[in-house]
Amino acid sequence: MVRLTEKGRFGKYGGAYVSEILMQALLELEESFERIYPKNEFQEEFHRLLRDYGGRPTPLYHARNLSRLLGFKVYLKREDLLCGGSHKLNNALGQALLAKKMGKKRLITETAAGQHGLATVMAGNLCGLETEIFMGIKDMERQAQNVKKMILLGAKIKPVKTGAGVLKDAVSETLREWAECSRTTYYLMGSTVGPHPFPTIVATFQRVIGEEIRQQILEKEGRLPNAIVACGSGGSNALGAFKSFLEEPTVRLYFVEGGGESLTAENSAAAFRLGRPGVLHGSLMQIMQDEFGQIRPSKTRAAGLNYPGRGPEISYLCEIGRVKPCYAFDHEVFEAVRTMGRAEGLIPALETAHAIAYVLKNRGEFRPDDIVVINYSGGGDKDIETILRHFYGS
Amino acid sequence: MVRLTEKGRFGKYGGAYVSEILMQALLELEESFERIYPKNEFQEEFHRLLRDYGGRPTPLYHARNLSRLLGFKVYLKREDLLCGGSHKLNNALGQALLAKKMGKKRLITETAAGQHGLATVMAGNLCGLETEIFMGIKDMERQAQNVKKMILLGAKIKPVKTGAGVLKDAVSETLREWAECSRTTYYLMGSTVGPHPFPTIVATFQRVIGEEIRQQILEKEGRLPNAIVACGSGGSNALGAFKSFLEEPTVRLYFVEGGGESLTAENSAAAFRLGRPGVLHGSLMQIMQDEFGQIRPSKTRAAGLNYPGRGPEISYLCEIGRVKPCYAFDHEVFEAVRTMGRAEGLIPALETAHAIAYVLKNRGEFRPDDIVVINYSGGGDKDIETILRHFYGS
Amino acid sequence: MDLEGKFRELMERKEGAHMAHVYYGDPREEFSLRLIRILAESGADIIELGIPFSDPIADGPTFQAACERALKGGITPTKCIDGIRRLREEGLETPIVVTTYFNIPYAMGFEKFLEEIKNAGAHGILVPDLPAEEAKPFLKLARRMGLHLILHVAPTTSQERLKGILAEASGFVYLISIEGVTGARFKGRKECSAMELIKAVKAQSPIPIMVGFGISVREHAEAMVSAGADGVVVGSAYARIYQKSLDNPYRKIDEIARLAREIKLGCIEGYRNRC
Amino acid sequence: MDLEGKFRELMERKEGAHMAHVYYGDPREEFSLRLIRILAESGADIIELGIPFSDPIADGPTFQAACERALKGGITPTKCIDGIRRLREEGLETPIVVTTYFNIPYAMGFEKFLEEIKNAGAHGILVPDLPAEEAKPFLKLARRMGLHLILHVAPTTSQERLKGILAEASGFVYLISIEGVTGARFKGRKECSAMELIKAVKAQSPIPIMVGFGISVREHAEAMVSAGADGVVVGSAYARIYQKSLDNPYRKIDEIARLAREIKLGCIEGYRNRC
Ligand SMILES: Cc1ncc(COP(=O)(O)O)c(C=O)c1O
Ligand SMILES: Cc1ncc(COP(=O)(O)O)c(C=O)c1O
Repeated sequence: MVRLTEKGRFGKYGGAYVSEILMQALLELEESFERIYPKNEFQEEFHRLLRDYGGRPTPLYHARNLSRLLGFKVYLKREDLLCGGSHKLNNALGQALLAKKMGKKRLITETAAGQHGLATVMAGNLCGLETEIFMGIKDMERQAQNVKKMILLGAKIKPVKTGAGVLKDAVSETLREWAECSRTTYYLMGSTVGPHPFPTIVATFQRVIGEEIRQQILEKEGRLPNAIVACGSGGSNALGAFKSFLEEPTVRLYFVEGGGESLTAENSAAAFRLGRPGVLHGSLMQIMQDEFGQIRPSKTRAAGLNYPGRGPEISYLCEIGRVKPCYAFDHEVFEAVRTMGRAEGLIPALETAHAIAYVLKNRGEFRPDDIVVINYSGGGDKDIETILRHFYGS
Repeated sequence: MVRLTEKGRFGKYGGAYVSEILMQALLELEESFERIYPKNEFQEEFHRLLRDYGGRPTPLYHARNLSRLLGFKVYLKREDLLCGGSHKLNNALGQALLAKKMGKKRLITETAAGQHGLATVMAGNLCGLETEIFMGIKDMERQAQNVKKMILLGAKIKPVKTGAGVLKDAVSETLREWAECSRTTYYLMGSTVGPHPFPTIVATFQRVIGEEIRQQILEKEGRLPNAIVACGSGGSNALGAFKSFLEEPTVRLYFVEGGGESLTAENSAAAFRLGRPGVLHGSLMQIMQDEFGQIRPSKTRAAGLNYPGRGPEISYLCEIGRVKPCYAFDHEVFEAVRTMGRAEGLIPALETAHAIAYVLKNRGEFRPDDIVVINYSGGGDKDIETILRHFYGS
Repeated sequence: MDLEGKFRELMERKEGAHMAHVYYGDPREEFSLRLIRILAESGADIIELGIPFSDPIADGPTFQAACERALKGGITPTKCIDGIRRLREEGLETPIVVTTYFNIPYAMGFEKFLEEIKNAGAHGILVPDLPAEEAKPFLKLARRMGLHLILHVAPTTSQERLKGILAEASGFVYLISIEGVTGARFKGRKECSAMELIKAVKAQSPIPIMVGFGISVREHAEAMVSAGADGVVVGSAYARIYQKSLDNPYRKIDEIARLAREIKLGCIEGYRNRC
Repeated sequence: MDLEGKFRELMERKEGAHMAHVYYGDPREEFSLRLIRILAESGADIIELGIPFSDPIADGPTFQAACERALKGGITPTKCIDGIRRLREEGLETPIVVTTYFNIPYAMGFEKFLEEIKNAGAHGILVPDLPAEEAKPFLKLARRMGLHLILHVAPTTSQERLKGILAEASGFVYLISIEGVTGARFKGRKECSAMELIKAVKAQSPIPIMVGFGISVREHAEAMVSAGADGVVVGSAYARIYQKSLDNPYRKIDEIARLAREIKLGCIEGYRNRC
């Protein structure tokens, strides 16, 4: 009976703090994942879809104009070119296939930027599974385009009005829903958060990012990069990029969270700066909370970073100093969008722009002969209205 | 002096019917293209960008759910996964690089769906060239999102109010502008239309699509496909897909144009059905026109197909029977969008959906053991508002 | 009186137990204090005193709203614990079980938290997001301090885990009657699975069984207790009454008292009808 | 009188030629007929009669609008050709050059089109989107039919092509003065390139040179003719006058006549000032 607990720990972080109702579903999931994932049949189908449907491998692009601007060599790992426009599909495809093999009939999940919800519907349709997406009403407004796309693809959207109407509340609501239907329904967790085994499953499906980076940079440069920079909240794109380099002491790893407007309690999503360990949504992790343990709402213009918790594995890696937690402020992020657009013709997602903003601001941390890989987690299509309103008014 | 004319002909089609002012620019362009394109330096840079920036090769995806629905094997050539969301970047990158090597300082072009304009700004920024985009005001409304993206990337947008405010008028206006500045400015033609050498240049840069299809289908199936289906107006994505198969008599080639609401003069863009040979925008080609030779405005919900002319090469290939000209009606196209979304989780561009709609409607033309490749020229992000308004009202 | 004493007393009286669940501080502390006293007077044998949490993932809309109101009103875990102390000072003898999500005791330090509630006068603690596996490190601690750390079982709990949970259970076992969240209503089929689960637990352990989630009327209570449960938990049903009159929830006290008496009657009748 | 005769006559009179360009049918046929007669009376030596086209890519906003209006009014190439016939029937002797974009004659069949305009009384044809290379198949045809197919040269024309064009040119050569479209206004630097081009053409060929694009006032005409041009083309400048009064363009006839006389004066003075 302790098996699960031991496996799902990263240092003190992790675990499975959920209602008794869900324990069986989690154990079933753990068992199924361990049994199904290594199978040839699964691997083949998964990799066929990643390649032919998703567009993997995604390129590792030497951004020459940006490099010139910065004074060192910058590569972008182009997850924006993955089908759906972000890294989210890696995970959604993997889990949807898993759900299908487990005999589930329906996927539920929550989404903030809409990217994960979209990826889930896409994967669900591919696998012939119904999909229902929980989304905070505030996020629905901010990501209206993605909401519409999900509807068109046949997903049911459940607006979540509780709390602040953002991701945190949507996760809670999905967990509640799952408690009602876990026998037939698969909760397709969108990031490396939630109770064990989700953080492990999601990281496993995202690991492909870093595996490709490693191979590609060796091909292009004959050596490992000096740094990898990724944005994140739950940490899935960052862990995906980092995992192949954890044992490489020469590769510095930077995790950039949403600084929001300023580093004050109500205006930020910088959980590593403003939070401390705690339990939310089934997992012990770094969380923004008040002195009594009440969860604090996060705030950032990037819907996908607007979560008060950092997943257990990234919490652990930051605690032990393997990963450096950093942040970028909203206004720096918008400027980074513009800089990237002018330099490279690319409009990054607001989440992704955090990683870019950090590098732009802290270029002094890197040396002229450094090779820096920015995990370009997604494209800015979903944020285009927000971005333009920022620059040109409404 | 006849060199140009001979080279720029496809049967009777093609040529360079432009103001004397532009002849020198066209000759310079032809000479530069022939000199620069084959160079190793150019090829390397071009292919590096196509691969690392663009995301080539794009996958050839076996759409199993769609295949099941249709009763034969369907592959999608995933140009929607190319950076920018459509095949347009292949051409824009190639020509922008060419412009840079020619010493030009500025790119101008016209755009309808916005995809080509976007691709041009992206390529322009990459190459350090200014960009100015001419766009019909009606198209600007329909493709508001792409307009904003181009502005954000730093392009100047010139709204074209003349005529019907659509692509045809924007092309005219760009030609006029070019007459003023052809010494310093490169006209980056967006499709296989316009005076020689544009149709040849654009087709050359798009040829990569078919080269990849050929290699990929041989890898996957060990044989050539029975049919390739592509949508088009100017014909660039279609020619790109077709060129590697022109000499393969067993490969049927289908070109699907915009049927519009119905096949009546004012409600369609089906130039092969409703037009006849004529000269517009510098080239002799299939054109919608009245009995006196006045150009008829085309009409279709797909901005990218809303052009009354078919490029000279596709005009020729249809005339000699190598390519079968087909069409799909607007309402069939919207249904095809939905079908594709439900079956494969993909929302195609309205242009692309024409090819899908044709196959859905005419499935009887294909046999159970046929392999059909649909050139999936672009994603539906740019059309999402139009699509949703169609299905759910505003 | 402690939990063991209470269950012994009720057994002697041939009654099922009625545990009333209240989120403390909703909408104001004074009301909660009054509510708890009234419930205790009107047939609640145990008080489940909920410390509001910002993200109550096991609660339905009614209790979510209750938590939100209470937190907006400025409630804190410390004030809740003070509330227990006040209830005791004012003479309340009914056993109290504190319910809260894990992050609240975790934030204070679990041991300190247990100390505090114990000192204030609570008899047990119930953490909806602390399944047996995660509870393990705390079970001994609670026992040593003389507090019951209540474990849950649910219709989804496997035979194997049921055995493990019952081996560790203390005070009573909280039997989640349905798959869902608090405040749900029974639907025909789901009731069955609760009945079966009661039988399974009874067959393996002498520990008292309290059935919660979705119990809102006398008939539910009767059905559960007659099926072998030692009692039922009613919570959202009470909140649903006073939340209709939030500006003056006191107006609903009588109605709540009536429901409490009804539930208690169900618990008594259920016991009588046991076969 | 044909074109050769006209240029001979003007040379004898030591005058530059004034070709007035009108899009026929804008805003109505009757007005165009009147306009042409007035222009001819007021100093236009040649009439460039434009057949409106839906997509006039070499024309600026003024002539674009003119084409659009004329087409909306129902003008067709056939009606334009009938217009030439009517002008001749009514006694107009001024040489007429038909201007139209290539698709118009192509749609009718180029040979048939030439026949028609020839029979109606035109002396030449000018196709802005038919450069020398594409004109090749039609040059002989036109010559055989006794019509001049007018070729263009521009500031961008290379030495090599200039030679080729002049070798084929017939009637006169249309010298595009600036890089741009019709209706543009001169800017300092660009004028220079026209002057140089005039010199280059003059050095290679005795063919008359008509300078067009952007000529709108007497000084332009004077400058061009004094630089060696045999005349100038004015078009948009006339349309710009009557388009301010489209409901009754006749009100502008006097103003147009005045400008035409001014231009003609410029052509005369320019000739005198030749060095
Ligand atoms: C483009 C993009 N990047 C990053 C994130 C953050 O998620 P994670 O921390 O799981 O990578 C999101 C979440 O929606 C996203 O859409
Ligand atoms: C997605 C897409 N497909 C097809 C087309 C049609 O262009 P072409 O005929 O040049 O392929 C366009 C034009 O904008 C487009 O955006």
